[in-house]
Amino acid sequence: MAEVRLASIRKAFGGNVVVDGLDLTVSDREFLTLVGPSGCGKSTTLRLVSGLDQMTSGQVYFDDQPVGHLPPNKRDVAMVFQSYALYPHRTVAQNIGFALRMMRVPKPDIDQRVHRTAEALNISELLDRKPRELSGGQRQRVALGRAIIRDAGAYLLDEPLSNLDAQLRGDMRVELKRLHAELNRTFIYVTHDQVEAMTMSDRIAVLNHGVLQQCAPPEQIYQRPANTFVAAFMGSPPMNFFTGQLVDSDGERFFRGKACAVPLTPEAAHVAQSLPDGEVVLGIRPEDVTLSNGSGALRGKVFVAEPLGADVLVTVDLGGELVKSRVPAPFRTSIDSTVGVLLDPARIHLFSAADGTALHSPTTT
Amino acid sequence: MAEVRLASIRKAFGGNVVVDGLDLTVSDREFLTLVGPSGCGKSTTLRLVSGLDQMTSGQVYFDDQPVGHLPPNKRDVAMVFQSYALYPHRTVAQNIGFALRMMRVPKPDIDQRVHRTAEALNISELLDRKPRELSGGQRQRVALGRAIIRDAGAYLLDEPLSNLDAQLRGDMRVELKRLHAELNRTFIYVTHDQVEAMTMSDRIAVLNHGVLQQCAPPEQIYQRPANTFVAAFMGSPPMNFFTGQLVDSDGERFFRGKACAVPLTPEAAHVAQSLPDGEVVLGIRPEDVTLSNGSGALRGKVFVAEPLGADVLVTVDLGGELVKSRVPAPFRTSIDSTVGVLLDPARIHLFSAADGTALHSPTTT
Amino acid sequence: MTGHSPPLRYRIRWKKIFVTVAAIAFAAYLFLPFYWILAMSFMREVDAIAVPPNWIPPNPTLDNYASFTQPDQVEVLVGGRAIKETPYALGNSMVVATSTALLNLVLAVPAAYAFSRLRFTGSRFLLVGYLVTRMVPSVAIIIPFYLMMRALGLLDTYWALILSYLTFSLPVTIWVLKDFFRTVPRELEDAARIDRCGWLRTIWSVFLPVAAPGLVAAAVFSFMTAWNEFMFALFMTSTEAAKTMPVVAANFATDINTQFTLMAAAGVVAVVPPLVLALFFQRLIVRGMAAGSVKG
Amino acid sequence: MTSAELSVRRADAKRAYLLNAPAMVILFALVAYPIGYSLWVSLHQFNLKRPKDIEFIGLGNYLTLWQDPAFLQSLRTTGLFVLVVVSMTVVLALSLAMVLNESFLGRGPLRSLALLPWAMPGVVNGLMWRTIFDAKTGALNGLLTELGLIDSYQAWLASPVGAFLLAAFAQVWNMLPFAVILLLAGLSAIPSDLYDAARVDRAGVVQRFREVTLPWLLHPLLIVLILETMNSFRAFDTIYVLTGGGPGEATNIIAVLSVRTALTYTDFGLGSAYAWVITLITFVISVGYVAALYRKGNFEV
Amino acid sequence: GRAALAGVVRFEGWDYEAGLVQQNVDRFMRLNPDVPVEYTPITSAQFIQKITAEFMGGGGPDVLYMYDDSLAASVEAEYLQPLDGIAGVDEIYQAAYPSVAAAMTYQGKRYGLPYYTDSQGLVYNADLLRRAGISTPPRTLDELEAQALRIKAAGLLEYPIGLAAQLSDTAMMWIWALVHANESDLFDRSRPVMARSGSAFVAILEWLQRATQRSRVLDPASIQTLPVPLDNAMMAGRYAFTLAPRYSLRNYNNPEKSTTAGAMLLAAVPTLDGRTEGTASTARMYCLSRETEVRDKGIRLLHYLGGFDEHGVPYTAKFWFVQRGLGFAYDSLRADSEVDATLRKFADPTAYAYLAEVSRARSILSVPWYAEFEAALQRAMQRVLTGGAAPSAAAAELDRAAASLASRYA
Ligand SMILES: Nc1ncnc2c1ncn2[C@@H]1O[C@H](COP(=O)(O)OP(=O)(O)OP(=O)(O)O)[C@@H](O)[C@H]1O
Ligand SMILES: Nc1ncnc2c1ncn2[C@@H]1O[C@H](COP(=O)(O)OP(=O)(O)OP(=O)(O)O)[C@@H](O)[C@H]1O
Ligand SMILES: [Mg+2]
Ligand SMILES: [Mg+2]
Repeated sequence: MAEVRLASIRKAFGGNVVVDGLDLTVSDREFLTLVGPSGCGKSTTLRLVSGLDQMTSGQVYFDDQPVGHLPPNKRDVAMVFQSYALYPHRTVAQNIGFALRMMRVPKPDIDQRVHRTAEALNISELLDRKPRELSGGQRQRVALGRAIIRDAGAYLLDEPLSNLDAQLRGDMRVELKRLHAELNRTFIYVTHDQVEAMTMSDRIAVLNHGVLQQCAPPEQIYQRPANTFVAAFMGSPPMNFFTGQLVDSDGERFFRGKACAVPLTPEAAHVAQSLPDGEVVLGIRPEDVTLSNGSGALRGKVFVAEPLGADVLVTVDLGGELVKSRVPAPFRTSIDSTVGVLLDPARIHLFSAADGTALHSPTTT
Repeated sequence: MAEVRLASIRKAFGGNVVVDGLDLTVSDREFLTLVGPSGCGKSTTLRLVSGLDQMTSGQVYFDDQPVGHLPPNKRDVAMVFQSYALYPHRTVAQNIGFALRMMRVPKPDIDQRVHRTAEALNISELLDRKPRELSGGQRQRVALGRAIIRDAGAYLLDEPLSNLDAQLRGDMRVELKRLHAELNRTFIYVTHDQVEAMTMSDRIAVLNHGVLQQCAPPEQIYQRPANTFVAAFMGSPPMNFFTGQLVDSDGERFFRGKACAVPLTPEAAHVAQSLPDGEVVLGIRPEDVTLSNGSGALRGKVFVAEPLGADVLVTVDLGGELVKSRVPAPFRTSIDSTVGVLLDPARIHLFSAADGTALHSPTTT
Repeated sequence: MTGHSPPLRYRIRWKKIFVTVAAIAFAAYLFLPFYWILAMSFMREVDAIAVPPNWIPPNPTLDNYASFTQPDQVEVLVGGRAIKETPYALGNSMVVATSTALLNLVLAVPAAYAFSRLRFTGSRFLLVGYLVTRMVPSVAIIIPFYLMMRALGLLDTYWALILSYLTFSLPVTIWVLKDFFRTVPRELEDAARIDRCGWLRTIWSVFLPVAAPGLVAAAVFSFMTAWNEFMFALFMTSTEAAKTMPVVAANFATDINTQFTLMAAAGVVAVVPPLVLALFFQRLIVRGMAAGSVKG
Repeated sequence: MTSAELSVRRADAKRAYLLNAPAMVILFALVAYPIGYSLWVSLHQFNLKRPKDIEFIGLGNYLTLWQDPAFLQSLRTTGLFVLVVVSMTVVLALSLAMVLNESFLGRGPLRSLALLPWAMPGVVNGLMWRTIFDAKTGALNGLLTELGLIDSYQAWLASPVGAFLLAAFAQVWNMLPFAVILLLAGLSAIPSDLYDAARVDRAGVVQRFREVTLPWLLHPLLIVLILETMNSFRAFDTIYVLTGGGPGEATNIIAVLSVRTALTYTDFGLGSAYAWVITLITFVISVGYVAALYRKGNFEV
Repeated sequence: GRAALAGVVRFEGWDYEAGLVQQNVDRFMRLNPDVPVEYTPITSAQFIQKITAEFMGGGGPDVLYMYDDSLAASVEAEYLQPLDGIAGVDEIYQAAYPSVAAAMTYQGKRYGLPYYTDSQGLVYNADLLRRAGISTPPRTLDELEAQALRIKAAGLLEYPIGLAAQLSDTAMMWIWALVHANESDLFDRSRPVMARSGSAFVAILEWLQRATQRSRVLDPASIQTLPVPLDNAMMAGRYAFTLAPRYSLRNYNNPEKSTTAGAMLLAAVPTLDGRTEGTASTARMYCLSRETEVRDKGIRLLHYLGGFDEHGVPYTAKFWFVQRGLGFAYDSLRADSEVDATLRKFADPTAYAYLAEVSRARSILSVPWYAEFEAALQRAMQRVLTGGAAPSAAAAELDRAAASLASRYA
């Protein structure tokens, strides 16, 4: 099986609309990642695709066949539950091999596949334990193992790595990518980890309040966000935003905000020409904000500096507006001292102040 | 209450030693973060501190009073469970206010504090729901709310933000730091998120297989890891390691590995003098590996390039050994093309090949 | 798209159909026998024994019920005394059954908690010991029990009944509760202890609500055991002071004459109070009680 | 085990016995004497009609039983009766409980209705079934005739097989609620996400039942089995009113024999011996259940 | 709680018409203000069991009801005391029907005063007989079978004859009636004589088996029929013949309860030869407990209940007959006009009186193992009716059972 198409699916719990007219096609063999703020409807969407919940309206197609009427066990999907849902009475090995047993795979085959899976997940020594004797991360890996051992048409993974340490998560990422390449199946993946989303996906779909905001390949999501929501959501720390006007001065087109003025590049200026005057939102990512005293630098006070290991995240107070800048570690300037802040004009985004849709994104170099 | 001291605590499940002679003092008002690979004993340590589990041996002191014999409800700790453990029959509001009710706080007070807490956690609209009607991240926030609403001597937080999106997690981090500052109490925090660990902690304790590896302030952990385990564990992507010999050549002391040779800085050389000849491990972080064709560059082939948003993680094959380099986006070199790799000699770490303990770390600038 | 996949809204919900059909079948199975009694209770005796049977009372009458409220006006009917006793008996049954159920819970909850949460030597022995006391048929113990109650001066009081029903139901209640307590996630208790609940508070505020289905099952069990027990009630009581409904109902069926319609009315009267109670309490049996509370 | 764990263990044991103390005191205080008395009586020749002839005869009563063909016959009948009743009860109760665990219109009333048979005093229950099965004026005959399933009224209880099955049927109807309520409570404790997981793991209805439902229900099922066995071994009321043990020996189960012997013939010695045989058999069967379920795995008492 | 007040007469009986009993007892207390009586009714099916428990616990009643067939056992269990020598008892025993007097006597001692008595008779539905063209009831068993066959042939009923033959604690009085009617017996001074060759008992069993198995006029469902369902079937017109106590006619002919009211008539019990006559009766009595502490007051109550008042009228016996039609033990009451008027409402006085005269108490009542024997008898009858045993074999087996019981209690 292959293409998964969601056609205007909608799910409401009582009066509470949780997924709102979602149209999304996940093509065959694609690795699609669903991201969005907590409670935006990601898990619900997966449950609708798997058939565990019934849509209020809309239809799900697998390879152009409507499957709305099929129960989950007829849909040929594998799923990792956000809450794990391990069988408490069964050992880890039995949990992992459960689906195979249901499909009447011969016992020796099951054993062998369980061992292989457990090895990939680094839980081989735990095979005889019961779930309640496992740590959080170990449980999560069992839940993951239960899905990836199967040969399903589509894999639905709901935050399968959230409780793992960075290293293990890196390993698992590689493992999942390998699996995806090997199986050549459709994956729908939910995560809160931007690195995961960026590194693993063919495309990322950003949801907010059950509404699809943008669905595009990772670089595009990052570099050409469709609106302020996506721009703010993707990227950690998030993009800096300033509200202001576009003004002309000295024949150059400027963005003028409360605390800053930024000249527009010709491309941006070109886009800006066609706009009515009025408010716009300027966005710029922290890594495009440098601290220097060069020309065009704005003066601000260091508000807080957070070391992130390789980098330091410096928040500067530009007379009431805060701007974050990511600079390489170490950063030794003390709090409240004055620094110069440089917003790279080539890296600015412009958004409509009214509805937040993107007007201009920097050209990718 | 204040200082929490763990004296040689040890916990075994059957024959399986999970916490192994842990000595750790968390001083009053400190924010200590416990990190370590999945299954290393973090949650177990918290359970021992809270009194939910009984130590096999050792003692826990709160302000120099042994509390090993006290039940959890007498220890005055608040805790967020990795598995949430919400009261299923109570609403969100009742869950959050439960501890206050137990302490006979007057009802209006409870209501007010519940509302304040819910607001901070951004779950005000969910107060009347039951846990089963919440999304994963919402449940986690309820679990967090249940702990932070209390006024406890020590706060034990077990991965309280793992299921939240980056933005919310950022907000929560700030909220928790604010709370910590406001309450001025001891916090013991478990997380897998390095950013959290680095930005929030006064000190980080790294555990492996139940054994404490290092306990130090974040920068020190990052910049002067006590051994290869800590060096590898902290930092994402992890440090690059090369095994090799220290050799003299042209009067300079070199590190010579299978695929690379790196000159040592005078400080490193100084340390190296005192070492017997033999194997050492050289470590260098991806951000200290640059791609350039300058002098001293090693030749390698681009193996894979993973875009991370602001940066790209490039893995280069140095004739059999892989080295990761983090370079600013965009990275346009195609896979398999040859690049030059420069390991910054000033940024290398040296570890004993025998037991992994650190021999030399670069001076922090 | 092929034509034979039905559109969403006309999808056949086999499960729903199956459940509905099964529910109707079970309702019939449970209710029809009772319906016969119910119908009879509104008939005159001639109509009750007619061939073919009258499915619906042809001359509906409330006489059978009216006799309970106006026992003195019952002239020609049998069981005049039993009629008079019925209201008292209902009250006695209610008191005895309710107290039995409550006492059962009070005594069984701590014991069952110990079995489900604490590991101690002799637990199996004790558990089996409880059940063994229940395995001796009541015919063997009814006479000595009678002698004991007589010695204690408890004959013809509620206590004689409550105590004997306790011996019947307590072992079972402990077993039932023990099982349900095991299904309550331990993390919930942990959370409660962290939230500064002592042992009792933990049980009361967290444990029991989550184990509610089990509590309801246990309470209903002990209530019903007490409600319909006959032999002990007969032996231990003799007057309106403690006689329960089954004893009085049996009085409608003498060896010389049985007035079926009146007896049917008594049966209906005996069945209604527990049913009404059940209607209220069944809400506590909630599906997936602990859903959403723990992850793992 | 270390001393710390040992002391925890000891504290646990102390607490456990403390928690059990009220139940233990009440229970053992109330049943110790009656049980001891009846055991003692069963070792005596003890017939009230012979008050002067009461004497200790050891296992005499049990030997008498063992040599009594009526008893042995009754033992066989009882075995079959228990088998039929318990299996029918479990199957019906499980299905009903599963239906009641679904949500549908009218679930609340049906849940209450499921308790109805239980609330019916034994005498009323017995008489109710009598009037229904009656050969001359019974509702069953009336119904089947009107449905055209039979030509004329049948004497359902007059054939040994018919009487046996109908007695079992009436008994099942009466005992069903207990099993239903227990199993229903057991079902409701199953976390729903386990079903979700099993469904995406491609488990069909039957497999979900076998793999998720049954393992969770093992404990309630054990109680249901033990108690229903116990109850059907002593099913006296219904049988007594319905068939009186007949026709012939068809429904002459030990419970009827023991009540007759002890209370009608006032032969307490022999009657108590019957009761203790029942006790022993139920005990052995219960142990058998535990062992069988234990082998199913994942099961601790 | 139980009022253990000194001087109170504790009076217990099965719960038949407990309201009326109380009414009567209240009257007694009005007449005898110095004798307080506490009356407790007990469910009839468990009456013996409960008084057993009470006597065991030392708290038995002072005055109590007793079944004729439980008398011997109760005396053996030392619950009762003889009434011989009490003033007025001799007169009562003389006035009572001999069958009743015999039933209240055990091992030559008198233990009770009569409560009521009743005799078995043939009850038939004259309406059905008429429709089958029959005008007189059968005298012999063969006639009974023939008439039944005619009714059956007329398509009126499939099984014209019904009997109450279920295993239960209720005595199968009809078999005793058939045996007594043939001037035979099951016992000869408590020695079983059932298997004796040529005994009427075997012949009766043969007829029963023939009627069930061969001519199929006796309803096979009888083996699962209790007296009350039998009554219901009679009142529903589902049988033409049965053997029942005279008393049952009161209901059969009551239009409030019966669809066959007015058509139900009484006749003598058919016999093998049509010439012999007789039937069986039951008796219920009032007894005095052995341990009573209020003997004199208890005796006064006994006299009120079972004896004659100062006008020489058995007040309570008449009360029961008028109120509920319970058969009286005194022939003298027949002359009472009120009694006569009541009787005419449901039965023919001649047939009614005839049955009382010819009836005999069960000879076996004078053994303490009657209950056990009755169970064996019921079982034997079932085997005969179902064809499960040959009549002679059944009789022989019953004989053996009785002998072994006798030796066990010897
Ligand atoms: N009840 C138990 N019986 C046996 N082993 C257990 C039990 N509970 C935990 N363990 C083991 O103890 C080790 C430590 O568990 P712990 O929960 O402390 O890990 P953790 O550091 O919190 O891991 P994670 O990050 O995955 O949550 C794990 O290897 C786990 O398998
Ligand atoms: N049974 C329910 N009844 C009512 N509302 C529900 C129910 N289940 C989920 N919701 C609501 O639906 C919304 C979407 O839930 P969902 O679980 O899909 O979120 P999510 O995107 O997976 O979030 P998270 O990242 O926190 O897991 C949430 O606001 C949640 O509160
Ligand atoms: Mg979710
Ligand atoms: Mg953990």
